[in-house]
Amino acid sequence: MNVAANAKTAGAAAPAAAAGTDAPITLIEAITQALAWEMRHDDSVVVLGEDVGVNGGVFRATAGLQQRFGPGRVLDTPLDETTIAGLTVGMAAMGMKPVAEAQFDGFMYPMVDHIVCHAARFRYRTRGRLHCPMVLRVPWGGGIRAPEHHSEANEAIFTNVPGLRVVMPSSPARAYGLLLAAIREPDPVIYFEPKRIYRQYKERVPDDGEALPLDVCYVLRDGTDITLVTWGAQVKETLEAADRLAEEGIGAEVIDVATLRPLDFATIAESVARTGRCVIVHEAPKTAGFGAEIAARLAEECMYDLLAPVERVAGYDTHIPLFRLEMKYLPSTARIVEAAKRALAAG
Amino acid sequence: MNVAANAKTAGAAAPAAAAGTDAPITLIEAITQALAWEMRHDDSVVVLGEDVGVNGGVFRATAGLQQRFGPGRVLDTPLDETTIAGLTVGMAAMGMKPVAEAQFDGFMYPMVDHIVCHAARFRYRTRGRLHCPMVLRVPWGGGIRAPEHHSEANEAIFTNVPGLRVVMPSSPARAYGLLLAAIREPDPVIYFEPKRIYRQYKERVPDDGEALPLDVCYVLRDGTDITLVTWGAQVKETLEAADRLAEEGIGAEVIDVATLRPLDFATIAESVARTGRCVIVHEAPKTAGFGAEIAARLAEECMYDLLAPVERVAGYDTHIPLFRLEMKYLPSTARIVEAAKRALAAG
Amino acid sequence: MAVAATFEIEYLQYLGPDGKPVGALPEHADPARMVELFRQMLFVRTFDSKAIALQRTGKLGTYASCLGHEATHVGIGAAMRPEDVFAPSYREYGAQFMRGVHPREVLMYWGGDERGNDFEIPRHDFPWCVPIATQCLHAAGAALAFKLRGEPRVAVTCCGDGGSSKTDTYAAINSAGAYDLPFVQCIINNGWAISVPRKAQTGARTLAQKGLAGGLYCLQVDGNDLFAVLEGMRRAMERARSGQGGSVVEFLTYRLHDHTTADDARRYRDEAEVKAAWEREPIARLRTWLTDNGHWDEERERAWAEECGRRVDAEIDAYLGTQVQPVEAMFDYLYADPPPDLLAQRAAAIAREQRA
Amino acid sequence: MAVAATFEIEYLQYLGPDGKPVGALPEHADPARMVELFRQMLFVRTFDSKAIALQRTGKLGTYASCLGHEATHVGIGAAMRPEDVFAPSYREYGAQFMRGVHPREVLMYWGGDERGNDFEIPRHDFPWCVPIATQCLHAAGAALAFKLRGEPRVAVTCCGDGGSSKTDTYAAINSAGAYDLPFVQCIINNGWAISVPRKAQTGARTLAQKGLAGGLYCLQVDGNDLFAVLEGMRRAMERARSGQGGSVVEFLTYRLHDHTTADDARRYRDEAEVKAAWEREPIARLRTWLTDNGHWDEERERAWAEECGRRVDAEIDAYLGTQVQPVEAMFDYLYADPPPDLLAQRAAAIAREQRA
Ligand SMILES: Cc1ncc(C[n+]2csc(CCOP(=O)(O)OP(=O)(O)O)c2C)c(N)n1
Ligand SMILES: Cc1ncc(C[n+]2csc(CCOP(=O)(O)OP(=O)(O)O)c2C)c(N)n1
Ligand SMILES: [Mg+2]
Ligand SMILES: [Mg+2]
Repeated sequence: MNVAANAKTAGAAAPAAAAGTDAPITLIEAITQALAWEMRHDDSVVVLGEDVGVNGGVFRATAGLQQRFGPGRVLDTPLDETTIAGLTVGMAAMGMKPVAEAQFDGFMYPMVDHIVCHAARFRYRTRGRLHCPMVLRVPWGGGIRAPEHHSEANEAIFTNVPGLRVVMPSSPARAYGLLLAAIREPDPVIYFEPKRIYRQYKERVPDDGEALPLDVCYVLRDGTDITLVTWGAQVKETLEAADRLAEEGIGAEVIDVATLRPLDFATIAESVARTGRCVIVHEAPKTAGFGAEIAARLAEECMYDLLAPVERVAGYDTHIPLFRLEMKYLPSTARIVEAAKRALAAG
Repeated sequence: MNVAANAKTAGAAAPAAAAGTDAPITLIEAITQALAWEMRHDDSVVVLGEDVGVNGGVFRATAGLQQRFGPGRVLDTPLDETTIAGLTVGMAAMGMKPVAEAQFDGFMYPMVDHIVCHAARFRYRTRGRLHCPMVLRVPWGGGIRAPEHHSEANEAIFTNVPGLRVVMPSSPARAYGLLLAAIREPDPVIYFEPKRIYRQYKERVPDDGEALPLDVCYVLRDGTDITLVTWGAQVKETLEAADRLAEEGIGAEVIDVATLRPLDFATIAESVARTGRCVIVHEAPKTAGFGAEIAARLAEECMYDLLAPVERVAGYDTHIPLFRLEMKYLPSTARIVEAAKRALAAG
Repeated sequence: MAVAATFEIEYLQYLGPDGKPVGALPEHADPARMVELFRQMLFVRTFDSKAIALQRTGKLGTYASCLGHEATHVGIGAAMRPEDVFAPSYREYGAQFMRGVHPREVLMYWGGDERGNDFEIPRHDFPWCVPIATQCLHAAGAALAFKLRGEPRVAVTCCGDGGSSKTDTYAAINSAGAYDLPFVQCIINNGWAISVPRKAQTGARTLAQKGLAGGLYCLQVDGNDLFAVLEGMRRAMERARSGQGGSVVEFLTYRLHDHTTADDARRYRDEAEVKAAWEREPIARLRTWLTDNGHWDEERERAWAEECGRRVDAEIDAYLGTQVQPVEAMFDYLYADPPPDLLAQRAAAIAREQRA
Repeated sequence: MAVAATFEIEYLQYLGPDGKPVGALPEHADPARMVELFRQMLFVRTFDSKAIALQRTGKLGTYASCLGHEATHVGIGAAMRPEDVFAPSYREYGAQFMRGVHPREVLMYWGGDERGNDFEIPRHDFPWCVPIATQCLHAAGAALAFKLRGEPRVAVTCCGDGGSSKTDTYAAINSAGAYDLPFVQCIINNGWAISVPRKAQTGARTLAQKGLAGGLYCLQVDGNDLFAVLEGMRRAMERARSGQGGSVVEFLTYRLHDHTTADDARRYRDEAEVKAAWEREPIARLRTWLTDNGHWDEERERAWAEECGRRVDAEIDAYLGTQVQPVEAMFDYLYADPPPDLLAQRAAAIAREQRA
């Protein structure tokens, strides 16, 4: 395959920033913008995955990057996720900063072995001699009327794994800042992209190379009556639920977890200390989803603050169905409102 | 490879039960006994894995089975876990009941894809036309002074996956009864074997083919002051902690979860309703371990019963170290007692 | 120089792109059968174009076309017996129709309804498989089951040129060799894996030679030549059925359509290449041979095309007429014996529906 | 019959099991170098037997012996340059010693201490790798990094006969071919994967031919013949360094010991086979040739054996003298920037230690 003999040359030969227009962009455009920024500023950043090259990725996240940075910086891989994961680990251990793409959430399972056994352990295993500064980008979640295995919320596979960071942005600005942070992070990061909101709305995201911290939750809306905690695409329904509650005079604080591992529990705890009530919303199946960890921390550390039982509004404990039924699987705004009202009525 | 052309013949030619001695046996002997029973009574049961044949498995779980049932019932596989998982799914879909072995917990990650994408979905995907009656046996957990990747508590990888059952026995009798149930179960079962207690003690396990229910928690000890919930090898330390607490006049109820998915939360809730206090003990890293799910359920459904914050005593959020340090990683009896006392002092 | 091993991989082609024989036809070539299979190929193409049209009008989800693969797909299906098992990827409708799968089932699957996988016939075939090449290992597992039970059945599976890079394909090939299984791995090399061309997948000169890694019988055939497809499959199936073990057959064909209806191949593929591929496509080729030899004519083609249209339309109507599954369908097929918590969620979901 | 592709895999052997040349020796064979490498082989064997003894007396954990693999391991190490990268499995100490790894580091690793992986030299080599064959893909990734950065370095990796079945090995081979990487896959065929014999792993006649699946250069060599090992590695390394792409080299050797000290090979392996294998083992073979040609004698052997004993004992002492890491070591190397919750656990663990 035609990969450039010298990535440095290819990088240097690339045209300067096409950015600076300052027009509002979508979440996925923010991802492209972050990749391009970091590739311009760090020669060791390399993008790899299936169809990420001339095709620009099936979602267009890498659109134009191979044209701009050359085939030595943006590599199509053979069709094998084990291959992608293993090559990525090897490249990272040799000092590159690979940003790999899993084409869809449902295709990342063959990557688990290399991520859990190696990416997450190189630093630990070698006492810091080698480490693994890689990012795995994963278009994540349901609701886009896609075929089977294109709609999975499988973040819980990684949240119990030491050595990883697990991130999920839910706005264009956070997508940009968190992806920059993920690439710069010296340890491996799984970067889930809520594909349902890839193009939900646009906002202005200055292409200034400013990263966001990788370990904080974002309070998207202040409120004193109840805390709604969520991440990923469900931020949409959760904010809608907050709107509906506001119509009834109920002030819901909305927290976007954004980084699941390590969890910034302090921000959640501080909110619940004020509101006394908490609804956790996520798309993944309820049982042993990451919402359980947040509820568990509340049970351990905030019991005396809680005025009502914690509520989880989540995917059902079954597979997300094919698209004729999928919207009945995903937590709806109505379900969130219901749960919030239950919590408000209790205690 | 020399596999018998006709498994039925091979099975029929095997000698009758070698059992009936009624001598006390260890947990791992109970596993062998269950495999042998079911192979004698069901021709469609086939054992496969690395070194399970003439060698009888690296832990001797399948000792003597190939000699007894022939190479058409007990198959060594090529050295590839993807292969084992994929073959197992295919065999199960064709009506066999394969019992596959992952040689160690740390080697099961390449199996995740076939288990999550296929074993757990054949029934769902085909509306019941095909299903996947398989068992994956996994020697699990730390504390045996083994090399790297031989000591992992990775059950949380599967507890969020719909369509699976996840089981972990902690006594010879439960190992026998739950393995029989797992093999008879028409849906896929991940059967984790706490290897640290494979040979911890012996008990009489009648070889009567009696399965145990796959969806109940076991109350190992009654108590009214506090509920200790655990599973797997940590049952050992948890019972020891209960002993120590008893010495101080504290009655600790000890629950062995045994089946993690589906969880029999009713048994736990009923106990906590009486004791008002709960310590969850597990070997896996704390954050987003399966203990979180139990704590979450308590926060949702038992908040008004709780007199003290829930406690989790778990592995640290780092990898289990190599064996010079591993016992400092695993939750000790002392840590459980400490947590229990904190819970008793609170509220 | 000492030699550890030598290998030779044969290439089969009987009919050139122009529809003229390049040499003697295979012994088994029977004109009546070729007509029957040609009709089947035409049926598949009719189905395919109507399915694409359905998607374009919003009545189907993403759909993977089989345009250009008709000889390969129909030939694979034709080589199998009902009791054999087929583990397809997601485009081999031609093979599936030969096995009894209803076109409406294909449409239901791509229409977002799991019931498409509940084939009325054949009950034991594997469903469509989206995670690339994982089905290959299931087929190997099925072949192992057949061998252990002493059943004279063969497991046939397909993957693409892209899928030949997938580690599962290697695992299937290797275990088929290790256990000497009645297993046929079809590698349908249509030149592209979405935007990635065949040559970027591997340094191997042929994809057939993937089979050498497992010691299987390897063969490369012109997948646009139905004679070659049938002969290649005949050899592989006979070997499997007679206990001579597994095979890898590479079919050289071309994906004339976009990867799926969600794809736009113009982004990455030269129109000239597609144009050239149309010169090699399987239907015109076989039509020429059949016509040249007096087995087919325009009149028969016109009549059959109409019949195909009618049959496909009836299937489309059946598809469009299905009701969406009730909400409880997502709970009902998860476990044989659903746990109480799941039943509680099911009840809540039903209640929610009734309220809505 | 049209032929799609043909392949031939060469077999290299220069010294027969009896230590007599079977033909002309390779051009590059240099007696002084052979003596040096022979001494290295003896050192490795001394180390190995003392490590086993340590384990038997409870001073080491499970240990994987390299008995019988000395020519293969030392030859692989000898073929590499310091700036190349080595991705071993878990037994190739001979290769690692050539690269600078200290015997005490081997002992620390098997003694349950992560610091064994913190090689003083070479800093960039991959650590031991327990999940079989996963290291092969890391080596391919390293080779890809070298190629992208234009560095004239080669990535060399080893797996066993068992490991050649692992899908990761195929993935490494295939990507090395797809990207034309400076990559050498050594397959060390020692006849057994724990209890599973080579023939049960695959139907492939040679393991070298696994490389055909990725279009790599394939070679089979007598792994107990240091001449053959060196010549095979020379070819593979030169190809890699000169941009001709990757290779698969199969080394035919034999595992003379149990799989590890936790294994008992008598359960599954015929003693007669082991006895026959001792007739082919690499050290006696090379000793005969060196002695026959006046490059070695009993006196030198005795002196060097003593020296080996002294050196290994010193390493053992260094190993036995290390303190266990403090409890915080399990937290300190997880993240470059550890999160607060982890630091809290660390503090609690330290406090617990101090109380105990
Ligand atoms: C494991 C996995 N990874 C990625 C995908 C996304 N994907 C669907 S089809 C395809 C290309 C397949 O190409 P090929 O195997 O040549 O088959 P073709 O579609 O050409 O018939 C890809 C990458 C997938 N379905 N499964
Ligand atoms: C993924 C994985 N599965 C299983 C094992 C357990 N295991 C350790 S060594 C071994 C056999 C390896 O045989 P081979 O590849 O021939 O290498 P050898 O030990 O003979 O050098 C097995 C099965 C492992 N380490 N990793
Ligand atoms: Mg293709
Ligand atoms: Mg071996």
